[in-house]
Amino acid sequence: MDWRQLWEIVSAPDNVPIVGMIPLLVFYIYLAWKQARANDELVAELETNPALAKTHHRKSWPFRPGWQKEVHVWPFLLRIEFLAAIIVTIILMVWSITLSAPLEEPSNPNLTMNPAKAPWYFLGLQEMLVYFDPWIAGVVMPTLIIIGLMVIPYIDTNPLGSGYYTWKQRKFAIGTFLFGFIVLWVAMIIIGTFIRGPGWQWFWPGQTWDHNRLIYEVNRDLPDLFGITSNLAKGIFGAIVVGGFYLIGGFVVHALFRRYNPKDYRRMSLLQYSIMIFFLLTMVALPAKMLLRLALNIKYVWITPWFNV
Amino acid sequence: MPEKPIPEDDPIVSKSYALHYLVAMVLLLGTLFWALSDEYWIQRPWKGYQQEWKHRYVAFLKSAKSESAKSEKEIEQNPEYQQLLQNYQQAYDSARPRRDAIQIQLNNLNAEILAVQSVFTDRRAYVNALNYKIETDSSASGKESKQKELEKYKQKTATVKYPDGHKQDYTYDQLEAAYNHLRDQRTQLSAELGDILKPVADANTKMATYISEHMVDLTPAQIDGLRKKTEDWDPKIVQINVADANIVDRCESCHMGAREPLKLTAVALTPKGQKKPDEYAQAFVSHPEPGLLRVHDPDKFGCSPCHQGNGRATTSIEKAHGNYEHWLWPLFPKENAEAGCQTCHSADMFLASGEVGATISEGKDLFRQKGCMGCHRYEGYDKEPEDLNSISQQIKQLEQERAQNIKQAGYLMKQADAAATNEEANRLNEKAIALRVANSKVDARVQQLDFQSHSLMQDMKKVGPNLKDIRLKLNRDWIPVWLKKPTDFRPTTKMPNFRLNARQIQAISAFIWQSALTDPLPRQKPGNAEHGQELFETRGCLACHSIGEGDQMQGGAFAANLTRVGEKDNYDYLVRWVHNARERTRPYCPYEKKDIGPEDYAKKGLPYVFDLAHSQCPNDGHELQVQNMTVMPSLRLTVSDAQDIASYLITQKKQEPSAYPDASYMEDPALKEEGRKWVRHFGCAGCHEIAGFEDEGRIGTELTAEGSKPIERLDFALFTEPAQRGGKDPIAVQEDLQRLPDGPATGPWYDHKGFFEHKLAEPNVYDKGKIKSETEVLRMPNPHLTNQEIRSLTTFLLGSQESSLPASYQYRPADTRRDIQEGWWVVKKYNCMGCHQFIPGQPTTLMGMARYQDPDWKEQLPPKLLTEGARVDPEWLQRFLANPALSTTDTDRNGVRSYLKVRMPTFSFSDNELRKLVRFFQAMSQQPMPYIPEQVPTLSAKEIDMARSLFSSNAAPCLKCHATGDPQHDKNATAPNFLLAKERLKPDWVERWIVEPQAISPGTSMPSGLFRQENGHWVFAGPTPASFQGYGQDHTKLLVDYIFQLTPEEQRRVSAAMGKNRATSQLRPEAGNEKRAGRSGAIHTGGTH
Amino acid sequence: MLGFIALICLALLAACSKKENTNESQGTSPTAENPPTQTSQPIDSSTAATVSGTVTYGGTAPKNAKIDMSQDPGCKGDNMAETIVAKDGKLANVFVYVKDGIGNRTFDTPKDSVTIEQKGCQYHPHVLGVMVGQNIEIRNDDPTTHNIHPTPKDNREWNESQPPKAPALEKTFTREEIMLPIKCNQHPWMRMYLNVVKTPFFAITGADGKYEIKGLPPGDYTLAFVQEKLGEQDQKITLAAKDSKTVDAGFKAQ
Amino acid sequence: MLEENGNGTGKNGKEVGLLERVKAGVKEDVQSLKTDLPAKAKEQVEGLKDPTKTQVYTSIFRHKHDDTPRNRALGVLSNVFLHLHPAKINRDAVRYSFTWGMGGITFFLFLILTYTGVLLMFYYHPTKVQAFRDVLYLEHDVPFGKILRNMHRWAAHLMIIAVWLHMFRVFLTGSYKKPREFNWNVGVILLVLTLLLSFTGYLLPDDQLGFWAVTVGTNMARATPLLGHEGPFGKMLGMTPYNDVRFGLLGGSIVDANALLRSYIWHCIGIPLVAITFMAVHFWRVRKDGGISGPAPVMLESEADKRRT
Repeated sequence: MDWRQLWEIVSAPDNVPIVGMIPLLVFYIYLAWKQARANDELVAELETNPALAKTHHRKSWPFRPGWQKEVHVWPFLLRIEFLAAIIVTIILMVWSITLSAPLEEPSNPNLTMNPAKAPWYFLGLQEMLVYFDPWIAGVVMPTLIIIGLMVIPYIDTNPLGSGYYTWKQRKFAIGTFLFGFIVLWVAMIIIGTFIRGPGWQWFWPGQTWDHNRLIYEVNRDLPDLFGITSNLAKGIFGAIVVGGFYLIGGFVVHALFRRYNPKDYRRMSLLQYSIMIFFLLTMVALPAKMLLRLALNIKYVWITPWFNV
Repeated sequence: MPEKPIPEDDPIVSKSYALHYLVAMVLLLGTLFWALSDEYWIQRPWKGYQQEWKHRYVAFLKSAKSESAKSEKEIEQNPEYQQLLQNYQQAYDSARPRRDAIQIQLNNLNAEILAVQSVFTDRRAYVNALNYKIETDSSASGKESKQKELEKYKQKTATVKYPDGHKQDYTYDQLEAAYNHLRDQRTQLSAELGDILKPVADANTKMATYISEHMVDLTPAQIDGLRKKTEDWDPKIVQINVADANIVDRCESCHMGAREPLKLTAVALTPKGQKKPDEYAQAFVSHPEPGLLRVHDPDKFGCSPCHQGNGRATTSIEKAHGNYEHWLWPLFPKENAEAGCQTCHSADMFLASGEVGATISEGKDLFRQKGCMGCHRYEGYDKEPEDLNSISQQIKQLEQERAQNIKQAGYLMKQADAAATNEEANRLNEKAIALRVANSKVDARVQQLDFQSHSLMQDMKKVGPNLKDIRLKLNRDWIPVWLKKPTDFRPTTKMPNFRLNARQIQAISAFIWQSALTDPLPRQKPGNAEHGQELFETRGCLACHSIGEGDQMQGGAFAANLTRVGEKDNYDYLVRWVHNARERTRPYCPYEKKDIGPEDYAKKGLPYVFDLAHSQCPNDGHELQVQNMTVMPSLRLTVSDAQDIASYLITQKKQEPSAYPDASYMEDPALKEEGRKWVRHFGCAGCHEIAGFEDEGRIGTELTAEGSKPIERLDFALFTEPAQRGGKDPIAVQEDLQRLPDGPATGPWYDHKGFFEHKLAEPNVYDKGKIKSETEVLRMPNPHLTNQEIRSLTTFLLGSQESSLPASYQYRPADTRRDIQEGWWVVKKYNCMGCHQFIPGQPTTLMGMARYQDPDWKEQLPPKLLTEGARVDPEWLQRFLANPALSTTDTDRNGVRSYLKVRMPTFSFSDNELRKLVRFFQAMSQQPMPYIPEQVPTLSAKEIDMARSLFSSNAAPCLKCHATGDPQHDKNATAPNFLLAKERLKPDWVERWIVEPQAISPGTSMPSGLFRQENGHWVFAGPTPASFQGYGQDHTKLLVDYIFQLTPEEQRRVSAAMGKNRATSQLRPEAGNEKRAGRSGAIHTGGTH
Repeated sequence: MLGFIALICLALLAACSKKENTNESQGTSPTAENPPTQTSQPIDSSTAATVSGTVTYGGTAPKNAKIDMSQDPGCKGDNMAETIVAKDGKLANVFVYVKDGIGNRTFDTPKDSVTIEQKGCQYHPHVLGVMVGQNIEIRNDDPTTHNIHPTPKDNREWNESQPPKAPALEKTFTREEIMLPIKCNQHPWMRMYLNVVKTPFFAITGADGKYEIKGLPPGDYTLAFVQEKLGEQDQKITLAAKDSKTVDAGFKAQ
Repeated sequence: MLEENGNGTGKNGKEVGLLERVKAGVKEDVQSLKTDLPAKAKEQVEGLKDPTKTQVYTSIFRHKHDDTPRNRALGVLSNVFLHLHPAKINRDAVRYSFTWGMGGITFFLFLILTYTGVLLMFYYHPTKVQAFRDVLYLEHDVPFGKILRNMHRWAAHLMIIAVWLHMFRVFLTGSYKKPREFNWNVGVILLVLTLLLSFTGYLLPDDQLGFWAVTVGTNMARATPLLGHEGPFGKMLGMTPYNDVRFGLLGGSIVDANALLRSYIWHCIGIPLVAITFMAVHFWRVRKDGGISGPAPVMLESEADKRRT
C-alpha cells in the first residue's frame, strides 16, 4: 500500500474539492433519504386511514393548529440565509488561507503532462473517452446529457412527489436519476481523479503511479469477433447491432415498464414514452459499452468509414 | 410521524438563532484576523529576518567599531599622520585670526544687507509694477504721465534703519547702489574666507584620506554611518528590478548583508551564547566574492541569473529558492553554484575571478579532455569538423558555379560567332568575358577556402589516437585485453569502459585491425635507455604525460600514463612518434574520402612527400590531412634522442608483450563486418580516426541545453519513485558509488543534479532492471571520473541552459576581451598551463613535481607568462610560437632560453591559432594591437660608455647570468641572451623589469633592488663611475637603450673585459675596508626600507 | 617610522604584565640558548628543564666536494660543499627543535637580529634558526655582487641583489618553515637553510654534533632533528621539572 | 456690506446715525446667538437620540423597523435585494433540511466570485507574456493577492458542487414538475454556464495545469460531428484544423495567445452576462411559479389521477 502516493493524489489542491464533495454527497443523500422515509411512512398511514387523510396537515413535521401556516421571510428565512452566507464565508476563507490554488510550470506546448487531465468536473467525460470516440464522449454525450436533463420535466408525467421527498411514489424517476448522477457522473469523476494515472492507466488506490508501466492490451472490434472482414459488412453489422440494441432494448424496457410502472405508462404519450426509452437506453449503453470494453476488450461495435461507435 | 410530543410553541417561529450567530460571528472574526495576520506575517517571513538583521548587525557593528577605532588610533600614532595633524594645526592657527575677523565682518554685513533689502525689495516691487503699467499703457500721454510718476517715486527718499542704530535716507537709485555694493562686499569677503580656509580644509582632507587609505577596514565614522542606516531601517522589500531583462530579485529582503561593505561571516553574526550559526546568521553573510560583484553589478545582473531560484517570491524560503515542484529554475546547490557562470559565459573556456571559476572551468575542460564532445555536440566545442564540412560544401557549390559559367560562356561565344550584327556579337562576347572574369573570382574564393581548410585541418584534433596506425603501432594481442576494460591496464586513461561482451570485443578488434594501414615502417636503431629516461624526465614530457602508478605516479594528467607502454607499443613506431607525433603514415583526402598512398603520387609523377607545406591532394588538388590529429607537439629532438626516449619507454612494462593471449582471430575477415557495425554503434570514431569512419557524426544527444530539459524528459527509468522519495542508492558497484560527489544518495535526488551525477558515476544505472537487447542498452561508456570531476561536469551541465536573459547579457565581447576568450580555448587545447603560469597563483604540472621543489631546479621551470603580452613584441611572438627554436637549421634547442632543460615544443599551430594566441597574450596584458614599437634613441658615445659601465658593473654583472652565445660562458647561464632583446622585447617592459623583476615574475632568478628612486629618477643602487656625476636621467632608461642597441661585438667585448676586471679586483686587498664603509652607509639608508 | 615601531613595541611591552626579556639571541652560535619569553602562560624558570645531546652520523661521511669557483674571480678562498658535515661520526648543522608539545603558548619575537654573512661566496652560517618575525640582517662581505633568493614554501618569496659594499638587508619571515633554502643565482653553489619557528626552543648542532635547548617547561614534547639532506627524525620526550635530559639522535649514511 | 445693507430703514444720513444703527444690529445678533444656540443644540441632541427618525435614516429605510407583520413584510418587499423573496412563505420552507440552501449558496458564491474576479482583473493581463507573471505577481506582491486568487478558485469549485447539489435536491423533491418545467430548463442552462465559467477560467494562469486541461478539453471539439475536422463527416464538409469548431473556440489551431484572450473575455464578460440574464429569469420564475415548490403536503396515490383530470 503506497500511502504516500495516495496522499499525493488526495492532497493535490485541485482534488480537494472532490474529496470534500464525497462526504457532502453522502450527507445530503442521507438527509433526503430520512425525509423521504418519513414522508413515505406518512403516506402509507394516510392511505390506510382516509379519515385522517382529510384532516391531516400532510407533512412529516409536527404541526399544531394555531401555528402560522406561513411565516415572514424577514426574519425567519433571512436569518438562515444570512447564517448560511457567514458559514460559507468562513469555510471559504479558511480553505483559502490554508490551501493555495495550484500554479504549475509556465505552459509548455512541447512538454505533455502525464496524465493530462481536464478540470475535475469534466473528468467523467474524459473517462468516457476510454470507451468512446471523442465525438461521442466529447460532443454527443454532453449534448445528450443536457437535452436529457431538459426533457425530464416533460417526460416525467408522475404528478406525485412534487414538492416533497419521497421514494415510493417516484421509484423509477429517482432510481434513474441516482444512477445517472451518482454512478455515471460522480463515480466517473472519482475514477478519473483517483484511479487514472500516467498514460490514463488504471491504478488502484494505493498503487504507485509508475510512469513506466506498460500494459499489454489488444482491443478488438465486435465485427472481428464474428469474423466479419469486409467494410461494408462491418458497417451493416454494426448498424444492425446498434439498431438491435435500441429495438430489443426498447422492447425489454417496454415489457418491464408496462409491468412495473403501469400508471406512468398509462399517463405517457407516445412521444414522451419513446423519448424516455431512447434516453434510458442511451444511458444504459454507456455501462454496456464499458462492460464490453473492460470484460471483452471490444473497442468498436459499429465501424463505418465516417465514424465508429 | 412525530415521535416526540408536539411542543406548544411553534419551533420555526420561536427558535432562537442567537447562539448560532454568536458562534458564527466569532469564527468569522477569527478567520478575518487569521487572514490579516497571514497576510502581514506568515506570507512575509522576510520581516522577521529584517528585524533580526537589525539587532545582529548593530551588535556586529558595535564590536567592529571598537576594533576599527583601535586601528584608527594606531594609524593616528603614525608620525606621518602626526605630521599631517601638525600641518593641519598650523594651517588652522595661521588662518584663524583673519577668519574670525572676516566672520565678524560678514555677520555685520549680512545684517546690513537685510536692513537695506527689506526697504529695497518693497520699493523695487512698486517700480516694477509701475513699469508694467507704462509698458502696457496704450496712450502716449498716459505713458508720459506715468513715467513722470515713476521719476517722482524714484526721487522720493526712503529711510533705512541700520542694525547699529543709525539711519540714512536714500533715493531709489541710491538704494539700489547701496544694496548692490553691500552684496559685492559680501561676495568678496566670502571668497576671501574660502581662500583662507582652503589650506585648512585641504589639510583636513589629507588627514581623512590618510586614514582611509591606511585602514584595511572601514573607519569608525563609516561604521557609524552604517549603524545609523541599519537602526533607521524600516522593514520593506528590497528588490533589484531590471526591466529590460525581466529580472525582479528580492533576495536581499532576507540576505541583507550580501552587499554590505564589511566582511560578514555566519559566525560573526551568531548571537552570543549560541553555538552554531543559525538560519539567520547563514542568511546574513556577505557575498563570498565581492570582487565578482564588482564586475557583475547586482543592480544590472540581479541575483537569479547566476544563482537561479524564484527571485520574486517572498513567501517562504522554499519558494524563494525555487525548491518546489513547479519551479523550473531552482537555486543551484552551493557546491554547483558556478553553474550560473555558464548562463552568460558559455563561449568562455576558462573562467576565474577570485576563488570562483575553478569548478566550472574544470567542467568545461573535462568535456573536451575526456572526449565527451566526441559523442555529444555542444555549442562551441570541436567546431572544426563542422566548419570544414561547410567549407567543402561551399567549394562544391563554387565548382559547380564555375562549370556552369564555362558552359554558359562557351554557349554565348558560339552565339556571338553566329550573331547577325557586330553589335550583337560584341554584346554576347562581353557577357562571355564577364563570366570568365567571374570564374577567376570563383577561383580566388576556392583558393581562400582551401587555405581556411588548411588551417582547420591543422586545428582539428581527436581525443584518442589514430586507429589507422595500429598495425604499425600496437601489439596485436594486447588490443582485446585493452578493450575489455581499459582501466584495468591503465587506471587513469581517458578511454572509457564500454562494457563490451566477448563477441563485441573480438569483432571490434578484428575490424580495426583489418582496416588499419600496412605501410612499412623504417627500422630504428636501439637507443640509450638511461639517457632516454633523463631526457624524458627533463625535456617536459611529464607536463602532459605521467609515469608510475598509484603513489609513484608523477607528471600530468593531460596525456596518457606511460607506465606500461612497453607492453603494447612497437619500438619503431614509438621512435617516429616521439620524434614527431604529427607524422602521418598516409595523408587523408577528405574530398575523396580515402587515404592517399604513394601510388596516387606516382600516378601524377609526384614525389611521395606530404607535410604542411605539401598538403595538396595529387588527385584533385584539395587540402589533405597531412598530420596526425593529435595535440602532441614535436620537441624537436634529434633522431637519436628520440630513439633514446623510445628505448626507455619500451622498458616500461609489467609483463612481456608476448605474454598476452593469442588473438589471431583478429585476422579473420568474417568478423570484420560485424566489427564495423559495433564500431559504428559505439561511436568509436568520435574520438579515434578510423578508416571508413572519417565523416561519422556524433552518436549522443546534444548537451548545449541539457540543464533546461524538463525533468520529465530525463529518464530515471525504474528509479523515478526511489529518486523522488529517497532510499537506497541504485548504484550497487562500490567503485562507481564512490564516484558520487556527495556519496550515496540519502534523500530524494529527483532533480537534474541527481540525474547527472548518477549518470556520470555509472552511466548505465538507468538500464538497471530493464530488459533490453544488446543494441538497446545504453551505449554511453563509463568515463571513470573522480568525484571532483563529476562535480565539475555536473556543474557544467546544470549551467547548460537556454537563457531567458536578453542576448546582450551573453558574454560575447567584440573588443580585446574576445581575444582573451578565444585564446583560452587554444591555451587549454594544448595544455600550455602544464608548463606555464598564465595567471598568478595558477599551479602548473611541472611546478608540482618533486624534482622542481629543489631551488636549483626551480630555475629550470619554464618561464611564467603573467605579463607576456607586455613583454614581447607580438610579431616576434608569432615567429617564436611557429618555431620556438628561432632557427630553421639549429632546431635541437630552445630559441630563447637555451639554458633550460625543458623544451618549448613546436606545436605546428595553424595561422589561425597563432593569431589567436598572439592576440590573447597582448589582450591579457592590456596591450593595444597592432603593436607599434617604440623608437629607441641612439646613444651618444659618452652615453654608451656610461651605460656600458652599468652593464658591466661589478654591482650588477648582467652577463654573469645572461647567455652570450659563447658555449663556455653559457654553461652557467640562467637568463636569455641580450641580443634577442631588440626584436623580442618591448623597451618599456624591460625598464619595469630591471627595476622590480619580482613584481613581474615572482620567484625569478633576476634580483630586485638594482635601482633605487632618487629625486624622481631611477638611479643605480651600486657605485657609479664619475661620469654619472650630474646625469639627470633615469639610469634604467639608459641601460635599456643600451641593451636594445647591443651588437654581438659589443657584447663580446664587454664579456671579455668583465673577466679581466674581475681578475684585477680580486687582487685588491682593501676590499674589507670598503665593506665596512658600505655597512655604515646601510645604517643611514636603512630607514627607507 | 622607526619611532613608530618603537612606540608599538613600547605599547606591547606595557601590555605584557610579566616581562623577562633576557633573550641574548645568538643565532649564529651552534647551540642557541633562547630562554623563553612568552605571554600566554608564564613559564616558571625555576622548574624549567633542559634537553641536550649529540647527533651522530653512522657510516663514513662522504667527502665534501670542493667547489669550483673559477667562474667568478670575485670569489676567493676554499669552499667546500656543506651538504653533510660530519667529523668522527658527529654530525653538524642539524636543526633540532621542539616540534610539538608547546601547546598554544606564544612567545615574543626577540628584538635582536641574527646575521647572515656572505663571505668567500659562502653563506655563514650554513644552517640558521630564527623565530617568526625575528629580524635577519644579511651582509655581503665579498667584493662581488650576490643576490639573496629564498625559495620558501609557506613564506613570501623574494630575490634581492646586493652589490659589494651595499648596505645590509633586513628581512623577516612571518610563517613557520623548516629548512627553507636560500640561494644566490649568480653563484649556484651558494646555499644555506633557514629555519623559522614559533618557539625559542631550537638549536643547531655544532661541529661536535652537540646541541642544547634550555628553559623548557615540564611536559611531553616531540623533538625533531632535521638535516637538509638526510631528512627528519622525531623523538618523543617527557620532561619533569628541572629535568636535564640527554636525547641523542643518529643519522645513517644514505 | 453691512454698511450698505443695514441702512434700509433710514435715508442716507450722516455717518453718526449709520454707525449707531450698525452697533445696535450687531448687539442684537450677539444676543440671538446667546439665547438660540443652546436651545438648538439641545434640540439637535434630542433628535439624535432616535436615529431612526432622522431624515437620512428615513430616506434610506422606507418603513419602520418594529416587529409588526406589516413592517416585516415591507422589510422584504421594499428592499431591492430581499424582494427576490415574497413577504411570506410556507412555514416549512425555512427548514434547511428541505432546501439545503444550495440555490442561495450558489448565488452567494457567484457574488463572491464577481467581487474577487473584478479585483483580480486589476492585476491580470491576458497575454502570453504577462499572464503567468501576473499570477506570480499576485502571489508575491499584491497585498492580499494570494488569498484573493485562492478564494476565487475555491469559490468556483465550491459553486460547481453547490450547483450540482441544488439540482440534486430539486430533482429529489420533484420540484421541476408542473408548473416549474421551464425553470428547471433555465437551471440546466445555468449549470452548463457555471461549468463553462469555471472551464474558461482554468486556462487563465497559463500554467501547465490549465494549458493541458484546456488542451484535453478542446481536443474533443475536434471530433464534433460535422463541424470538427476529426469528427464524423467533418472531412466531407471540408473541415480542417484551421476552420473547424475548435479553431473557432480557440482562435487558432493550438492553445495560444488567442485562446487565452478568448478564454478571458468569455470568462469575464461573455458568460457572466449570459449567466446573469438567466439568473434573473431563474429567480423571477421561482417567484412567478409560486415560490419554492415545497415542502408541499404529501399527495396520495389515489389523488394523483384525480388532480390530473
